This record gives sequence, C-alpha cells and structure tokens, in this order.
Amino acid sequence: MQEYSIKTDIFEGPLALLMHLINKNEIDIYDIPIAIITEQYLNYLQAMKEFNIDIASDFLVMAATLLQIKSRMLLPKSKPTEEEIEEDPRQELVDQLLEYRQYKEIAEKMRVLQEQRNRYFFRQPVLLPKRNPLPEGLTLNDLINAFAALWESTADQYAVVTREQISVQDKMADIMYILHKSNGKVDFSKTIFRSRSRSEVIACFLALLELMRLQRIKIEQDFLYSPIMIILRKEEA
Amino acid sequence: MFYDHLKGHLEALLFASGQAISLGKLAEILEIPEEHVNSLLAKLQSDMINSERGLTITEVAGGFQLCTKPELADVIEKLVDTHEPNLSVAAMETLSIIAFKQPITRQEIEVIRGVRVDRVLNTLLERRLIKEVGRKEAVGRPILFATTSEFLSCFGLRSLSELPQLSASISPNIDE
Amino acid sequence: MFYDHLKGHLEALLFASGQAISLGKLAEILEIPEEHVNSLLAKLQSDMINSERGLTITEVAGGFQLCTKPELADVIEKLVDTHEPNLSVAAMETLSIIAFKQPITRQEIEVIRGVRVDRVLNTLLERRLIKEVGRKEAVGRPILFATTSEFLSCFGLRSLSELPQLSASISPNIDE
Repeated sequence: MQEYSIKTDIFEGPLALLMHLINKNEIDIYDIPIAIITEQYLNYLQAMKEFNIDIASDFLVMAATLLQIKSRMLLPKSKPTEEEIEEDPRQELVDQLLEYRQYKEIAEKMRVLQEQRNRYFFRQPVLLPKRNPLPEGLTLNDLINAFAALWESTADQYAVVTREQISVQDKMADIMYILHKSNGKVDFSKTIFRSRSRSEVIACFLALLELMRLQRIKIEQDFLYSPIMIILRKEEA
Repeated sequence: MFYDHLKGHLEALLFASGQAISLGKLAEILEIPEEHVNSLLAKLQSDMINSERGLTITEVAGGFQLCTKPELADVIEKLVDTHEPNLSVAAMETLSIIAFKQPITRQEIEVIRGVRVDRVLNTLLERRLIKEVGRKEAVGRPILFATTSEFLSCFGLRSLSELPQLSASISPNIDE
Repeated sequence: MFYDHLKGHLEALLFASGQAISLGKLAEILEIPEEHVNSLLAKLQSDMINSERGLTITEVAGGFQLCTKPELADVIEKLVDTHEPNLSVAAMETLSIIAFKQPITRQEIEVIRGVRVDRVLNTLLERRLIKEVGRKEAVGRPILFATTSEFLSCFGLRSLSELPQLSASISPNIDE
C-alpha cells in the first residue's frame, strides 16, 4: 500500500505518468515506441484498478488517445500525396509532452528559488493607528446638495408607494389620531401630511365624509375659503 | 568576547520574533548560559546607541524586544496609511441625513437611503464626523448618531443652528 | 556623507514597515532624492555585511525589505515557523505555467497539464500567489489568471523578467 500512495503522488495526471514511462525506458521523446508505452500505460491503469483507486477520467481519455495513435501507426501508410507529407500520428502527443516537460522543469527551478527565499525571515509590520485627516474643502452647499439628491430620489419612491397605499381607511385613522392629539379640533390642511399628493387629498376628503356619516366628527367653516376645521364629536372626546 | 559571533544571531532572533523573547528562550536557542545572553544583549544594545542605527532593544514583561528608537517616532509615523481625504457619495449622503435629522438611528437612515449603512457609519465614526449620543427609547434600544464638533469645523459652521431647516419636508413623521 | 545621519531613520523605517517599501515612498518620507536613498540603502546594506549583524536588506517587487541573513535560517527556525507549507508539485507546475503564459484561463492550463486544475487554482488564489485579472474575449468569457506581487516576493523576484529561463533545448514544435 505504501508504494501505491507514492505512485499516485507522482502521477497525478496522465502526462506525468507518460513522462515517467518515457524516462524509465530511456525513450527518445521524438520517437516514442507507441505500442510499448501504450501497454505500460494500460498496465498502470490496471494496477490502479486492482488497488481500487478511482481512475480520473483524464487517464482514460489519454488511454483512448494512445490506442488511437497505435492503431493509426499500424495502418498501411498511404503514398504521400504531392501536397504534404503525412503527419506523424504521434506529433500532437509529443508536442504536448514537450510543453509539459518544459513547465515541469521550470517548476523544479521555482522550488529551488522558494527554498532559497525561505531562508530569509521577515517580520510583521508594526501596528500603527490609521491616520484620519478631516475632509477638506467641504461647504454647507455640499451637505444640502447631498440631502436634496436623496430627497428627490426618496420622493419618487413615496409617490409610487402612496398612490397604492394611502387608503381611505388609513386616512380615517390618521384623522382620528390627530384629533385626539389636538384636543378634538384640527385644521383640515393639517390632516394631509404624508405625501401631500393629489391622491392623499382625495383619500382625506373621502375619509372625512365617511367619518361624518359615522357621526364621529363634524366640520366647521367660518366663511368661504377660511380654514375648514374638523371637530371631534363630544361622545368621542 | 567569547560569544561575540552570536551577536548577529541574537539580532536576527529578536527581529524575526516580533514579540518579546525571554532570556531563557534565547539561552536555549543560542545554547549558551543565560548570563552570557545578558551580556550579549547589553553589547547589542550599546552598538545600537550609535546615531546611525535606528533600532534599540527594550525589556518588557516576558523578555526582550527589538523596536525602533523612540526619537524616530515622527519619521515612523509618516509610514502610517492615510485615509483617502474625500468622502464618498454614500458617506456624504449619510452624513447629510444625520446632520439634518440628528439624533437618528441606523435603521432610520436605512429607511431613507434604502440601503444598509453599517460600513458607511463606521467610516464616518472613524473619521470623527459623527458620534454615538445615546440610545433611542424604542424596541431594541437602537444607538442614536449625531454630528461632532469636527463635523462643524469641516463644513465651516459655527454651530448646528447654521444648518437650514430641511428636516420637516422630508419627514413623514406624524409626531411632528 | 551628506545624509549619513538618516541611516538610522532608514533602518527604523524598514523595520517598522515589515513589508517592502518602494524607493519613492522612502524618498518621500526621508525628504531626500531617490538616488540618495539608493546610496543610503547601499551603505546600510554594507554595514550589515559585518558578521556581528544578523539582518540584511533584500530587494523584491515593490521595493526594499529588512530580513534576517539567510545563513542564520537554522537558528531562526528554532524560534519561529512562519513559512507556509510548501506548494505541492501540482500547484508549483500550475503556478509555473501561469507565470510564463499569463494572463491565462483555467482551460488553457488544463490543456498543458492534462488534468483538471480547479482545486489547485483555489489553493493558489487563497495563498494570493495568483489573482483574477479579467475575462478572455472568447466563448463563455472565461476568467484570466495572472501572478501577484506576493508571488514575486514569495520567490524573491524583483520582476517577472527574473523568472528562470525556459530551457533552450526544448523547442515547443519539431517542425520549427
């Protein structure tokens, strides 16, 4: 079991395994004896299977590739056409292995670099409090503009919401609440305080009419265009 | 002296440690008796007195520690990260809400801005433009925020009374 | 020389910073021209060559950094174990590919290594040796990865041009 764990460490991919087989057999990478390599590769997969190791699909794809190359190598060579020399079926694999080998070598050099670097020890920075200079060049106008920008954006939100939400029922509750807080008498205009939108005014009128019908309030107006006063009926006060 | 070749070791150990190291620990690592560590420390210390050196050794609880010379504090302080001096739009908007509607809770600000403001509030607190001024008598007793005197001087105001009365218009509050 | 009285300042700054400080930042804090900072650094460095000193200065991406002398590593290791665990073979290979072919997508790395690299990429991202730098203008707009400045300082490199050379014997293509 010891041995297999070492092996899986080394061959974490099909290319790593192929590189190992090529090195072990001292094979010229530019002229891989594909039949031998394929056999050894498949044997390795077989061994993995016997140890009940899950074989990653990458290994199986490579096995299929090797078998395909092998079969193409076995086919009788057709006469090369005048345009091009027939490509070696191994070419793509060789290119891939060469590139992979290049980075394997780099990785080794990088490891040496890192080991060298690990001989230097650094220290944590001294903890210094962050400095917080006050912002400069601000004026009251900046503050008001920021607030105004918000006001506009929230006003839009309210407009959308209130049309839906200010119901006559709500307005009736509002009016009763304000009357109780104002000793039973209040200016009609004071009952419109939510969005001051047309819909609130309408809801407010309808609420007043409903409250009058229910005999909860009465209305007084001294003269035309003078403030409309809403008065709580005695039995409610 | 005998152990002078270990002075560099000692310096490196103090440097890499970061925290204070005890005499015992130093003696153990350098494999020399504690009294010799003591005299090595004294030598290292006296080498550092030279004005061309920037470090010194302090003895604190638990042992010895390398640190910068106290007279260089002004220079070291220049290393400190400085916050970006400008306020972000989010910070500015939040600050304006607090300015005009103070004292105000985080939740109330969030209703107006429509977004969470935890981080913006932290920035404003760190920058001393706002402060906590108590708790609201409401469910959860949320913290109330208000502007500071730094806020006033930042905006060139003598007092909060110089702020225009904008609060009523935005407030959908029945109690007012 | 002229600025020798600032040698201690420089030492203290490098100490306090912990990380690398750029020449520009040092010049700004010390209020002297960069070329004088350079010569001060050289002097400080040569003072430290003395065997009774335990520290030295290294130049990495981003500037200059104070650290213990490499020959003292064995002693320091008795005290601290600050180094992160070594990278696996898979991580080192993947990192090498990214270093040389950056910016590069996961899929492109997988073609070269012949295996999936999702987990390895996560490890490298967590250790901040690589970062996402955008998306490739290709189907699926895959994420592009590149190395970070932490990568450079982890390997003691001043810039990517100091990476080990690809061996000349290997030409990527026989036909060429």
